Amino acid sequence: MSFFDKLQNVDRRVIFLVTFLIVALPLVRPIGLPIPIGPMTQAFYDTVEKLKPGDVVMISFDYSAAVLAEQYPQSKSAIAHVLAKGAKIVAVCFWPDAPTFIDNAITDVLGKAQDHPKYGVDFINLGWVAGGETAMASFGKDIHATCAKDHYGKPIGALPLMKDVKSAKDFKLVIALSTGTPGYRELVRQIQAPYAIPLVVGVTAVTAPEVRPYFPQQIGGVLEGLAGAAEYEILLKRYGYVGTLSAPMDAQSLGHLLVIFFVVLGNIGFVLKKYGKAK
Amino acid sequence: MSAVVRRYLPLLITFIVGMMVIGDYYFKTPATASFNKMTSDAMVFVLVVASFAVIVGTGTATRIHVRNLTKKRAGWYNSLGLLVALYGMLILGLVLAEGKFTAHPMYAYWWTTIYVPLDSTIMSLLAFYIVSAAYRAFRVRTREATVLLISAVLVMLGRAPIGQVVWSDLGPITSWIMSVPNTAAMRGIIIGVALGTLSMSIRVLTGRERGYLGPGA
Amino acid sequence: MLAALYLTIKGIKTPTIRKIAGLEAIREAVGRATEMGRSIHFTPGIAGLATDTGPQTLAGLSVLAHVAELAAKYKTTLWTTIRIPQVQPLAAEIVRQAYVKAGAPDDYDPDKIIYLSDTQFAYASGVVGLMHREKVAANIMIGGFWAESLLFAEGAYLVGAIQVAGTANTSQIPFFVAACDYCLIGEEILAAGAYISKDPIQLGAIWGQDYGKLITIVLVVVGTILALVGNDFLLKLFKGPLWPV
Amino acid sequence: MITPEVVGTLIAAALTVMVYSFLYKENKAYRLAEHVFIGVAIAHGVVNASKYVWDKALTPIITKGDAFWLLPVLIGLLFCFFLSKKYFWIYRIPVSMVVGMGTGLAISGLMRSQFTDQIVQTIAIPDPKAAWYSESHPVNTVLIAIGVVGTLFFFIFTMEQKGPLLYASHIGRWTMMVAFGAAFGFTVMARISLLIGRLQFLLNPKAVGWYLIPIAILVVAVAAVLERTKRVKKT
Repeated sequence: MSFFDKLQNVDRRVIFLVTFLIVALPLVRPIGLPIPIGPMTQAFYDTVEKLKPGDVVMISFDYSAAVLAEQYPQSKSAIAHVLAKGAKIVAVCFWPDAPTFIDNAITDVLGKAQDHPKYGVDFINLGWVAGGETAMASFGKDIHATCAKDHYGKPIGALPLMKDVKSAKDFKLVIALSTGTPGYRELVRQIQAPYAIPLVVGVTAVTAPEVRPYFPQQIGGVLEGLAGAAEYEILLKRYGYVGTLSAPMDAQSLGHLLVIFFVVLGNIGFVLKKYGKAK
Repeated sequence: MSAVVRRYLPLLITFIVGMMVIGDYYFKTPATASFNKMTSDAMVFVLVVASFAVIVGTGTATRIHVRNLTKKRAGWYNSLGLLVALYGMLILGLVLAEGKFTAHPMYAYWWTTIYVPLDSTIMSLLAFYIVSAAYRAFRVRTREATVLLISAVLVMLGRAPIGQVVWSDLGPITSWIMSVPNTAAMRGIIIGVALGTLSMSIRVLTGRERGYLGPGA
Repeated sequence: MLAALYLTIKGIKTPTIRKIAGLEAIREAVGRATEMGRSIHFTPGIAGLATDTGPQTLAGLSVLAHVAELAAKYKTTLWTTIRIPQVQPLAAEIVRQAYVKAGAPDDYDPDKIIYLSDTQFAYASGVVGLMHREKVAANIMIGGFWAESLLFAEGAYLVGAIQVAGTANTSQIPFFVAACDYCLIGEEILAAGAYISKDPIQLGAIWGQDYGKLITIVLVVVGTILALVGNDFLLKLFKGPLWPV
Repeated sequence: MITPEVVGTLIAAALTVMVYSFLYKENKAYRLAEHVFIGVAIAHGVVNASKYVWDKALTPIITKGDAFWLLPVLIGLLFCFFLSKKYFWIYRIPVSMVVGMGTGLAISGLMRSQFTDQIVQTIAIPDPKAAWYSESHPVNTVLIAIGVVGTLFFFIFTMEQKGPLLYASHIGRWTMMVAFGAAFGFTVMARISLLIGRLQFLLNPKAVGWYLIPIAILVVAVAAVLERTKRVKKT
């Protein structure tokens, strides 16, 4: 086997091991690269920034355990930002896995969720509403009929926050944290379009290109994956928010470089071999 | 008689349910309030019906793995593991959960212990695969492949902090790729898929497309 | 679009359809599996029927009928894996009918149409495991796919399978383009049913869609020219009273 | 100290390592993890569905005596007819309901958000003061329109692709290739993030998971050596 062939045929186990090490390294020893702010994150931040104290925001958590790494940090920062503006949160999810993540995210921001004195006043966890897009449609129409109880089994009619919130018309903003179906597209169709409420989304990086055609009129801003979450954290520093994503973003940078390295490696072998044959 | 029912009843049901949902979307006036309420109930009705589909899946999965087990086919212990996990979690969630289902702490414990790590780990296998796939498949074979590759590399660099440390214009270039060619192509595809879905939906509602009923319908 | 559909149903015009290379490749894939004496894996994707991605699953199922018939004819084992519970019985019935049609009803084995849980990655791990254990020689994936697309494509590559894949989910197409031997892009899978069956109604619908696209193209061109000179007539028309608020 | 948390973390970490062992080779540990996962996932689906049926149908029946909700339960049970050969067709009744609702929903929202609103955004009035990389810059507006038109031409099936149509669909193909490249770049980003998430779990010094890493390396090493010796014997 010639040298060029070898360049084209590195054993996949070697690739796997190198990947593992390169990504693990910065997590143990962070580098601290500066993180510039992207325009989509800025747009997301600016939209949330327009909230006034007392406004009610719907946050929809539509992701599963598989993408916690990307969407959980987005969830935490979004909750912190909305609360810092003095606005109120109606948290809900249309994916079955997510009620626990809502609970965890609120606990991480405020220390307590269900037992917090402001529960039901400033924020509420409505838990999972089954039925995908259908559920979104009926949730938008009549919240109290769609989910009579919150995640913990309390009737929501008794909670002060829900007294003035009857349907999607009562929201000033919708934040969709979504991975797939149902997700931002269904929310655009069932909440944003019929009720004309501004919508911003936090998505995994995979979904980011698909979201673009909806910007800026249907969707007001996008957090794109872990990078989006990291940029958002930096913008939130002025509210005293402490971020945790600096080391992971270093790992991210090295990971990207590694992929590029392997692509280049494979192509060097490919091109040189082709060139050699031509001769 | 029976053959007619067999053939047309499902089509009729599809048509009625579909039209109700569409009507509900376009007519939201006080005059149609009772119709809107009825559609909401109908949607819940259908979702309750749909929930029972899990019976079919669970039934066939059980059948396959019980057979593996009784016939001691190769890997029968895997089938045993599957059945224990399946029925163990069912007992936890349905019998021992005191009507709280997934919110019961015992169920939540096993769910976070087994399901959450497996779900995210299997997804993270993709990180390794994507590196090897990039290495193996992204070669400059054709001009089109080259374009794909260059755009991928620019985006990867532009969306990582290190890229902008190296060259500060990478950020705006990535933004341009995202907001111009990407938006254009995605928009074209979205419009195309919208038309395709529309035409498929019309065919389904009018009974011209019966793939979903299985052949012979 | 409706007009075009009507015309074809009445038999006034039967449109022809351009060649879709990916579908032609299915025969080759099945043939190769037969030569090697190994099995085929098929998945109709993971999109639920009651969602807007449902048509992709239906498209997958119409390709399944084709694949199953070929497999029955060549007496090659076909594994079909299912994520959506409602799809399982449909797939089973489609495969059974295909075997009957090919004159080999006794070769049909319901245990080879497997429901592997409706959780995305449990399903994915099951598929990857199956591909390794059975050493499948052909892997055909037509339908709605999400993150598992690359897991399947790489998994099948590792066991040396020839792959035909197609999806309308834009974020996954690059992986199919890069990692599979043949790929159907976007709407091509929705046209697959018509392409295989040559059913005039379905062909007519494709024709209708093409007209929809042509109208869109005209609107975009005219609209852009108007927008460049600062005229928002068309824009207002679109935003206007056409839609409920 | 052995607490449920410690046991839980250990099991979770063990499962993580079992799955990663697949990267070396398909093996028994992975197979077991795979089957357990499928089992738990099927059960999770059933429990979630049960909760929905309980909340929406059975609770009204029990508390209000609302017999109407017996109907969907009975129709839902028709799914069981799938297992019958003779009465298979009955099973189509629930399926047709589900499909009817799905298509209805798809049509109603789709035309606006995925058709007209997309056209509206394409023909919006450009803003000459926008940044050069923004979609509302006049030059970019034109480029986007050309790209959209080209992509649409690519998906025209019933006309022979030749002459000007071929050029247009080529523009579409090229635009799509750039877009797919971007999608690939973003996916790399997402996948690396996921790995980071798992590594953060395994490498967390406060949790116990990292104990398992050296053990796993040892197991893989032993497996590799065993495989080598086997191969040597065979040859």
